[in-house]
Amino acid sequence: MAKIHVSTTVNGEPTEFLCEPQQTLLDVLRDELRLTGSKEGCATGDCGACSVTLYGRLICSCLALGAEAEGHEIETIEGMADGDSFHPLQQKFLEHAALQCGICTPGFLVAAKSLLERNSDPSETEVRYWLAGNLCRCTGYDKIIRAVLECAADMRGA
Amino acid sequence: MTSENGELKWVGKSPIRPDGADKVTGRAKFGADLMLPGMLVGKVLRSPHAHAKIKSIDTSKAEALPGVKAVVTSADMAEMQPEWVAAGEVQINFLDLSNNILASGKVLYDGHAVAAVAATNSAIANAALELIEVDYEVLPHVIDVEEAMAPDAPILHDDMFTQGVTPTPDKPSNVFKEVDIAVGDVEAGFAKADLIVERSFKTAAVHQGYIEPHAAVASFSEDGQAELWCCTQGHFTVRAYCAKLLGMDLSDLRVTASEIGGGFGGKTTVYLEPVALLLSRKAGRPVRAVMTREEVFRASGPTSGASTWAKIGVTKDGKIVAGEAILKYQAGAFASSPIQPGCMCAFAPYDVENVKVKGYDVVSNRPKVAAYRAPGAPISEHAVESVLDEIAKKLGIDPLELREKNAAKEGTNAAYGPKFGPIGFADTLAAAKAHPHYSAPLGPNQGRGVASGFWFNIGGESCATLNVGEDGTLVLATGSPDIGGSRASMAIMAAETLGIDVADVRPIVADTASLGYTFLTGGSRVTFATGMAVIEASKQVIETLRERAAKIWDISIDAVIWEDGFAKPAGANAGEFEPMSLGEIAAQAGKTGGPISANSSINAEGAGPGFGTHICDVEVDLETGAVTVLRYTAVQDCGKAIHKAYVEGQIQGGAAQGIGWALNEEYIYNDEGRLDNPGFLDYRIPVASDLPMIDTVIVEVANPNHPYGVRGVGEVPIIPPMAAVGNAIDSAIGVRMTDLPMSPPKILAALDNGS
Amino acid sequence: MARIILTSGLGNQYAGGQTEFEIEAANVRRLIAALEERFPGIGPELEREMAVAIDGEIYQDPFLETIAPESEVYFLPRIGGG
Amino acid sequence: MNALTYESPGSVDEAVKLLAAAGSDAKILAGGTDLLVQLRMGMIKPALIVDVKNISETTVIKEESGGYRVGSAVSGAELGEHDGMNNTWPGVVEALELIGSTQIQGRASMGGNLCNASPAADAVPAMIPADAVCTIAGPDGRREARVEDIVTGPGQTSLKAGEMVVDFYFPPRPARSGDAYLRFIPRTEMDIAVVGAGISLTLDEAGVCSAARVALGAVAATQLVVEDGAAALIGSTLDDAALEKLDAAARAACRPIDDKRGTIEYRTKVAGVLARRAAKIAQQRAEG
Repeated sequence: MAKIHVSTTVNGEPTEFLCEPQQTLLDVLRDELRLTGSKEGCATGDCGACSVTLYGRLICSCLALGAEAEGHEIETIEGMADGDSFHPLQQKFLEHAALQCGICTPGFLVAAKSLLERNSDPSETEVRYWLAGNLCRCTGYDKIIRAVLECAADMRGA
Repeated sequence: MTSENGELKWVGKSPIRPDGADKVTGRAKFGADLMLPGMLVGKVLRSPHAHAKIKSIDTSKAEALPGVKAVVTSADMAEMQPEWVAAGEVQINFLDLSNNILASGKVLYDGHAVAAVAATNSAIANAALELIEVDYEVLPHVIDVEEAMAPDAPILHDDMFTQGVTPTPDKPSNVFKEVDIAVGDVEAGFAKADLIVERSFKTAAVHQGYIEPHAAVASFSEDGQAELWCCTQGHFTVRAYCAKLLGMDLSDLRVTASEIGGGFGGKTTVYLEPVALLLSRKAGRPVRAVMTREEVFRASGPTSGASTWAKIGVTKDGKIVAGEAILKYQAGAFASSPIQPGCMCAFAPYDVENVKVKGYDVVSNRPKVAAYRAPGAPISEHAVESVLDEIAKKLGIDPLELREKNAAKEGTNAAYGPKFGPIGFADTLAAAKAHPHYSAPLGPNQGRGVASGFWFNIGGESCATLNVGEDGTLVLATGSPDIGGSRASMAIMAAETLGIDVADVRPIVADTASLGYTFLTGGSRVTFATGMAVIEASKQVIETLRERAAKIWDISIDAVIWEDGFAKPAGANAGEFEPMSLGEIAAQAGKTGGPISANSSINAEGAGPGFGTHICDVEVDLETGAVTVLRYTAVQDCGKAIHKAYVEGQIQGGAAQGIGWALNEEYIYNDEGRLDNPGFLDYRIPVASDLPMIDTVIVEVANPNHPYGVRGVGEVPIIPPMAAVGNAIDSAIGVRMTDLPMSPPKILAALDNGS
Repeated sequence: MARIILTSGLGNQYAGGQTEFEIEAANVRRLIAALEERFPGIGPELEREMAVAIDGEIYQDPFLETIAPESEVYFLPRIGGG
Repeated sequence: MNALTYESPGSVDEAVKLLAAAGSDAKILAGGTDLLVQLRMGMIKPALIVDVKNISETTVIKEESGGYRVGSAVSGAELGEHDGMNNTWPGVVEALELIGSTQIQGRASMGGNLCNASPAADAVPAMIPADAVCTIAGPDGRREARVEDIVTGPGQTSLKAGEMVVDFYFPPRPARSGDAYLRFIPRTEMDIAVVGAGISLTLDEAGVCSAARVALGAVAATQLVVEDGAAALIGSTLDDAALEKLDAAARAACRPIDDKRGTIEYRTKVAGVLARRAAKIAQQRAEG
């Protein structure tokens, strides 16, 4: 099994790695790059815990091959805070207690960020549908949805 | 404990959780996130059959594969005797536990672990699994609980003779035990009834559905000591079970609870942990084992599916005169389901003189059940709350008023026997009735349902250590894994008791070598029981701080009071010295007797029972049977909310799980007895777009046994939703759904049949 | 004499169907010993599986809890949770 | 252990060469949302994966003769952002956008949805009423085929070894036309269709239906074209009687199975319901 050499950009940093052809992007992030903030909840694209953006699109990193990252940009939860300050969504999630166990939180944050970049004024329904691929078993979603809506409002006002 | 004017400074507020930053940045280390040098990948071979004899297992080819470092089967485990230990309501028999970890002699369900390998990478581990040759003799299987009880059913265990019947039968059966609860005389009670309603129900087996699959990393050293990291609700429980299964001393096994990605009861037992240890011992290297989602569904505990029947008699003014129920719970492949609490909870919210409940604990070819939020209670209370709804309709009484007429109060003999202390059930009913939701108008094909729920809540053994740093900040160690923000609650209670800033308390979860035994995180016990240990340790620290201040001031300790985070001279010495802060005293600790710390070890008794009442609005699509939950309100007596936002979150999460149980979640088995939906695609937990906001109303009737009045919170909210949703559907379309989940095909069929 | 109430299952199995007794015992340990004397075999089962409620207060690990002469003592299955 | 190779060719010709050389051991990777699950589950063990997302033909949308040519690997998210396709064939766009979550939308493609050949594919029963035609490239050159002729059974297509779908052509929409796709799932998101219904229709100036195409998904081994359903609509103003005939025709066409996602009875009944509802939406769109 010859490994594939991949040159990519992860959270703004030029990054190279070797991966096996069948290795998913999630496996590469976690096992090769040691970025364990992206979680494996299902490995079938049904839970969203491994959400990242690849070429600017929100995807499940369990459903992409590591090799596909060649020449593209990847953004993960580890790149969300700006130096020592939280992204407004991270701050809002903390203030709103929008997490309990926290396993789904990185995926929700990455997905919510992707939403607000496209739609600065989403309705509750739009937020719920955009995040429908991110499963949370602890919160009943209430506080997560509120945190995203309030963050959007704050960011619009800012 | 409170400030001078008696107001609470931190309790009831919602400060940002101390572990929050790591959780929103991806830094938090969950079960599968730990990596050790030289670590191997552990994987488990599982049975493709629902029921089969293992004639032989040949692991030689797998062992010969380059990169494979260890292969284990049940032969590698310590020999177990049938020994029962109490483990909450789902008892554990070590022989069964051992056989569930790695099958011995027979496989009893699709997904039952048979062997495991450790290899240098996952591709080699997978290849090794394929090289293990297991010769099975497939046996007839049984999945459904009623079919498992039939006289001609395939028998899972030749040595299972139904307990709880006299004389003990001489023929083996799949009924592990029968349970009876009886108060008063139900026949006499029914004779006094003006109206009797009875109905049968079926509820599906449902999984806890935590998003983090089970994971364990084990590292054995040559001298027989081992370390284990895993996502668990109770690392002391893990230590106890693993040490027993591997024949180790407790002191040789150090278990660290990683961050845990949800549990809901499902991470109160062991699956991979002993396997990872066995593999590491054999391979001489660290081993990490992580379940796939498919393995989680096939082989970790769901809760029981059940067949239930409830019969209630009332007078025409709505007083319940008798209640009877028959409950048949799936235990999974090994004995012991939550049938006991199911029986005890069925009529518990109500003041009923005559109650009779019969329960059956039944094995079948399904994974062994594990605890799930208020184990057993949602199933039995669903039956009772649904029948009560029918009674309210038939009598023309408002369903909340019917409940108010019969609600248990302080001094009521609970349907399971003893008297209730102060409880807040009636308060939840009154709050629900007064809520604007209850009187909001409904549109066409919409309906509203209400239901209530009861859970005991528990206390138990907990330890806490509080270490005061020389700068006046504190580290608070407990042994309770934090699933839903409990570290925040612990810090709040310590800060409140000490009168200091909550940010000055850094709560951590200590490993099993660093703190005394602490029972697991479950049963809504942590804020109550571990909280009491924290308060106790805080009080001890206050005593020490007073003593040190007295030394510094050279006055008697009796002349020093602790108030709002300061030592103050009192009595004859009042005003003589400037008050000293905790930090000022801590800075001089070395001179006044050494470091300041306290350790509290308690067995907390006196948990306060919890009650909740939910209101649910639905709309039914008459042409497709689809149900939309339009509005949801959950009212609950929490005693005292320590961290308000996380209390609300517990209630919202429990309600959402109950709605999933009501509408779409189920284990689907095919004709071969294989699980047909072992993934989040077809095991349908609610997604964000399925739910409305879940409004919460926190009622606070203090539990007199806790310094701040805490009851448990987490269990109760999963109990009412199934009946609340069913009652709302009935209100919308005039059809009583008796078979859970109330999925669109069933609703459409029921509409078509007009039943 | 305290009033002692067993579950009907235990009553059927060990006490010929009887579930209520008047027994004098200073604490739970002595009460279980007294029951074991009357109904051999019941003691270990009570210790292993049962919590008690003394005057409405549930004790999951009962042992030395005191029982007053007029107390009402229920034996109940132990409860855990999720 | 199989030796898997990953290739990411820059042209259709290169891709076809790779596919032809590997024969049945090769799999095409577009969005990967089905392929990677199958790979992970061990359902397939290919020797070669050909990623077609570095080929411009398969990844762009362009206007052509008043219609649109959509690359087979264009993701749902990209299609959903394309004004031209949204205005012309909203039913097709909404069908592709119904597949999975936002995350799946970032990857899932019409080419993948078609070639995976699931009876429950969402995009296919919307493409069929739109009269979509796909370009197929293979060792023997290029050919065109109607979308409805591709799927031959669950997991099976009429594509020959070494062939790949390059793009789809959606013709210009006739005046006073509209299309719509509806599916039923137990939740609001994240499920596989239990039933899907796609309809495209044209109205005359009086509002009478002059042309219609009706397709159903998840109710047979392949997507169904319901001629009787179309006939029920043509000549009507989609009055209750016509819709009832459409409902009956849809039900009559169904040959579903019982499985974990739905029963025969349920699928049949809901097929009629969705056909009716989709027809009404298409009518509204046609009326502008």
